[in-house]
Amino acid sequence: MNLDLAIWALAALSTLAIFSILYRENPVYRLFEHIFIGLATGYGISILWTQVLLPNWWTPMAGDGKWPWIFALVVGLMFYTIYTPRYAWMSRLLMATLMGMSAGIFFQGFARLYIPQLAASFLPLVQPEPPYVLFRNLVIVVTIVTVMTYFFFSFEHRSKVVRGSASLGRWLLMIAFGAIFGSTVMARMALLTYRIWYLLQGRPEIGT
Amino acid sequence: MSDAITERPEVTAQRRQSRIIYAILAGLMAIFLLFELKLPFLVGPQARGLYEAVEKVPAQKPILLVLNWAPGTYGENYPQTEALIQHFFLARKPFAIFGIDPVGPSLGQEIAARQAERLGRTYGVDWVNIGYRPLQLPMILGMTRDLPGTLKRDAQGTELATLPLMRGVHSARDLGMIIDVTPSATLDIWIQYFHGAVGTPVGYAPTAVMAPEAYPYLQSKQIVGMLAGIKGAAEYAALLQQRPDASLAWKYPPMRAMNAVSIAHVLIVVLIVLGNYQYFTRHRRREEQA
Amino acid sequence: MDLRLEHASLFVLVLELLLCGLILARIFAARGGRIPFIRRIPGLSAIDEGVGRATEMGRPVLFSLGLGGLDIVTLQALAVLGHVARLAARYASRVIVPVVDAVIFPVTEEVLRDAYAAEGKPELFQPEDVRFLSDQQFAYASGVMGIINRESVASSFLFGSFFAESLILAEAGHQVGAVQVAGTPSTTQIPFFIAACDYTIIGEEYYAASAYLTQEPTFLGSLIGQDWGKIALLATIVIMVGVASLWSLTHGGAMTGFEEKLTGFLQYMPGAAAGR
Amino acid sequence: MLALKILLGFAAGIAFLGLLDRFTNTRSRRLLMVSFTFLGGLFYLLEFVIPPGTGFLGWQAPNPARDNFLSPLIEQIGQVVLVIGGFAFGLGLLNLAALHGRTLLRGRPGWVNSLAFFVAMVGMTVAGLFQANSPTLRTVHRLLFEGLYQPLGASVFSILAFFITTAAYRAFRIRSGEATLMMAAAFIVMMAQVPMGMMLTDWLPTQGWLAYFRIEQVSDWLMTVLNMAALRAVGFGIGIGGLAMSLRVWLSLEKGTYFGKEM
Repeated sequence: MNLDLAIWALAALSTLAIFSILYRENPVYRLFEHIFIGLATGYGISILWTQVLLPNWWTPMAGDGKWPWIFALVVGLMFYTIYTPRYAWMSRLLMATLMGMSAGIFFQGFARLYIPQLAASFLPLVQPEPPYVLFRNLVIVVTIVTVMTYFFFSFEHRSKVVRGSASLGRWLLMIAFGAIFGSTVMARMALLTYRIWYLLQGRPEIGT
Repeated sequence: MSDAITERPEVTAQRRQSRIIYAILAGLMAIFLLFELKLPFLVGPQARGLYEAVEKVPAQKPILLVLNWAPGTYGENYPQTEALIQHFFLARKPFAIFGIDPVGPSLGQEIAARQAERLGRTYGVDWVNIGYRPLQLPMILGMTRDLPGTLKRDAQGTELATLPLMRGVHSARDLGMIIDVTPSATLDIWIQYFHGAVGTPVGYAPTAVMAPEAYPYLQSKQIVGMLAGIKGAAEYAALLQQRPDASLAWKYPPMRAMNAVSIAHVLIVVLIVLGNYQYFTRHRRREEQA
Repeated sequence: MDLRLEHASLFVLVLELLLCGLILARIFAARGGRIPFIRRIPGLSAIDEGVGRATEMGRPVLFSLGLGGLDIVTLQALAVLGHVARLAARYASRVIVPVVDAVIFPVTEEVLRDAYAAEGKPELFQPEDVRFLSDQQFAYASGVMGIINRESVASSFLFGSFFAESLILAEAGHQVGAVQVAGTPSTTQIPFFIAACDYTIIGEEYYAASAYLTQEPTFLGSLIGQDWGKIALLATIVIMVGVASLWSLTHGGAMTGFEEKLTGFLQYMPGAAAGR
Repeated sequence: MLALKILLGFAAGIAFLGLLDRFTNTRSRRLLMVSFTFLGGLFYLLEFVIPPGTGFLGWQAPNPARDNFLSPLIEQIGQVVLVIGGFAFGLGLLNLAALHGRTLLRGRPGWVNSLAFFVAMVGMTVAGLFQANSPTLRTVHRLLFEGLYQPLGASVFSILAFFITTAAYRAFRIRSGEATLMMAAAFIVMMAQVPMGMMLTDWLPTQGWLAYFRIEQVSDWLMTVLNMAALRAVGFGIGIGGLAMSLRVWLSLEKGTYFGKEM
């Protein structure tokens, strides 16, 4: 049998099966959902071995003779103590350490993500900049200030200025959200267009 | 459904309505994909900029066509690539396919080989496929100084220096242009190390989602033009059609695809208007009853 | 602005110390009895309503933790899950939690088990309700879509990091008529949640959720500290906008010198090795 | 010889865990947990704040202009965490296998789906791991990957096009000022993306101040100025919120489920 044709037929069937949920949940969707999750799991396993464990663990340990890597397995096994109440504390110890690490990483992430943006907000608001630049700067600064005041949790009720600023901030926020929504539409439509084209072609020469 | 009693009263009605909308959307797209219908069309300045920049590339300087996409973004990047390659062949601009994603160059190979056969262009003279190299900074820096020495061989293992097309190419200075077709943030590389260092013009063909991030670069002329998603591909196709020597063949015709996308946008707008009309009439009825 | 912050600079260090100091100070003040007042966060009060509705209808609640691994965002989602699970246990409802990350999976199971135990109903906890679906984005989305439809969930809570699949989960929930509350710091997905959910918790409100739900002094204090942190940032911005304007006036609008000076200052770290 | 070392190492590791369990009680475990959390975070904090070029007892980073003595460890610790995290995948696998295995063995309704799950999983695993060795497996891999896995993913992804349509239809009603603003912005940006929308303002000149009112210019301005500034402000709040949460986790001040539990 022609392999390309088989692939095309399977792919077309998969597409229809997934789209069938738009009508209602049904046995065909359910079957393909389970196949998909099965494939994803299998894909995950093969990726996990070939791209994570083999190069980072097995090869250094069994190939390059770095035997202490076996301790990583011992530590990894601590996850599984969760199923025995007697030893479950070990898994919690491991988890807590990982949580501590992600907390520590956030202190770095905060600086790298937000400090450049903070610095980029220091914009001049007076002449002799050209007027359209000043207007742009003004909008940026006002948006930042008002949107940030919207997220105050304790001051809102005390001052009229804060309340006014917060509601302006919420309005600006909604414009921004609308813009994001609008800008995503075309990309999503392009995806669907291609799926439909793939189905309509009825021939196997096009990629999945 | 057996438990329909416990549903929110408006849910079944809404679901029925949704099904109708889905059917209309899919149906409209199918019609506009099947038939070459003429919808009003405008070519934006960004696609025109890229087209004109390609036209201006000197014939002895090859264009580096960087393909970093995979089947996941087929619907947008494939027609872009197909449009660009057809332009290069028609305008006799030699080009080299390259990629820092493993799949991109092999997808480009298929398009280029098919179009070359159709238009009678020769491998090694009109085009080459250098293939894929994993992204590493030393490699990029090496490419700017000694391109054939760094990349050595093409995808089939032929020495680059022996190919007629690459004969005049030593450093990044000898490249006519770099065009990055990509769904991810790879643009910086070409701007920083090629345009920034030796002034090679850079063109950009991203997916629609990635396009807004490029506006600052367009404004500062760090990139000469851009094809934003399927719309960019369609605009480029429209420009190609105006050529006297236009002999075009598409596997995934960008114009039809763009028509389908346009009609989907129009459908959404119509639905929004309809929804608001419904909302108002119902609202007024309620007020009158009260 | 192209800043290199591989390591903290003096400015970063001082700023982070200041922010952390403010937060810690308010936490300890609150623990010492100065319980502050915080404003209402509308979406969060809807959580109780959503769980109650599930009980009335005799249908389960769905709680998605998003696509995040073991990070700060997911930990916050787990805190909200803890609250939802306790409510569900109190009303004897089921909570189905589809999970995307294998490391998060056992934590989720334990959070759920503890919640039922804390309400004195450990027998109601069903291990099958915490489901590892897939670590692949769209396989997960297809699975959640299936669960939402098959179980016909009464309410759906979406908390965590979300990407393109956000609207798939939210729209599927809407179609079965679920009451939906979503909260995420993934700002670009918020518009889709606003469009398809009944309530959306926006931006930093996400991190205020545990404070609002538990009324725990530690959390409330932390929230007030965050407010002070924001005031500090705002003050910095206002002052520096003034400085930039002054620079612009005195330098005829040429801002390159200002940016150079600023970059130098922001990257400056005393004691760093030469050669930068 | 190496195999023996590995086995002995494994036995020693397990024995150590056993001893740890034997000689700790609830309180010391709690202390252990708090200190491990603290140390885990402290490492990343110190690596960040210690100036580059700093050494410790003669221990220097290979690239002192950029790194301090802790920096080289980042990569190694990252590798260890990656591997350890990899071992957790089995937890998910166990859960999936238990759920579907039970359905299958007891012949519950839906057992066919569970069977399909297992067949797909095993097939993909075997084909994925051993495709380099056998042409048959390569064919199977192509069938599964290109015929099923990729199109299934692409189809689920493209369902978004349907959902975005119904979501827009429902959400963009002029119910309130907020909804109206959101709709107006979405409308402008959406229209600016298609030729038919661009025609709305095509009569405006492309030069001069009137050009700013062309729909693609307005859309561009919305995205790059207003949207950028609003997202930046939201980001600052999220950043501080995350900082507060990190601080609480790091110092074990976090309360409620999972935290501060008896060990």
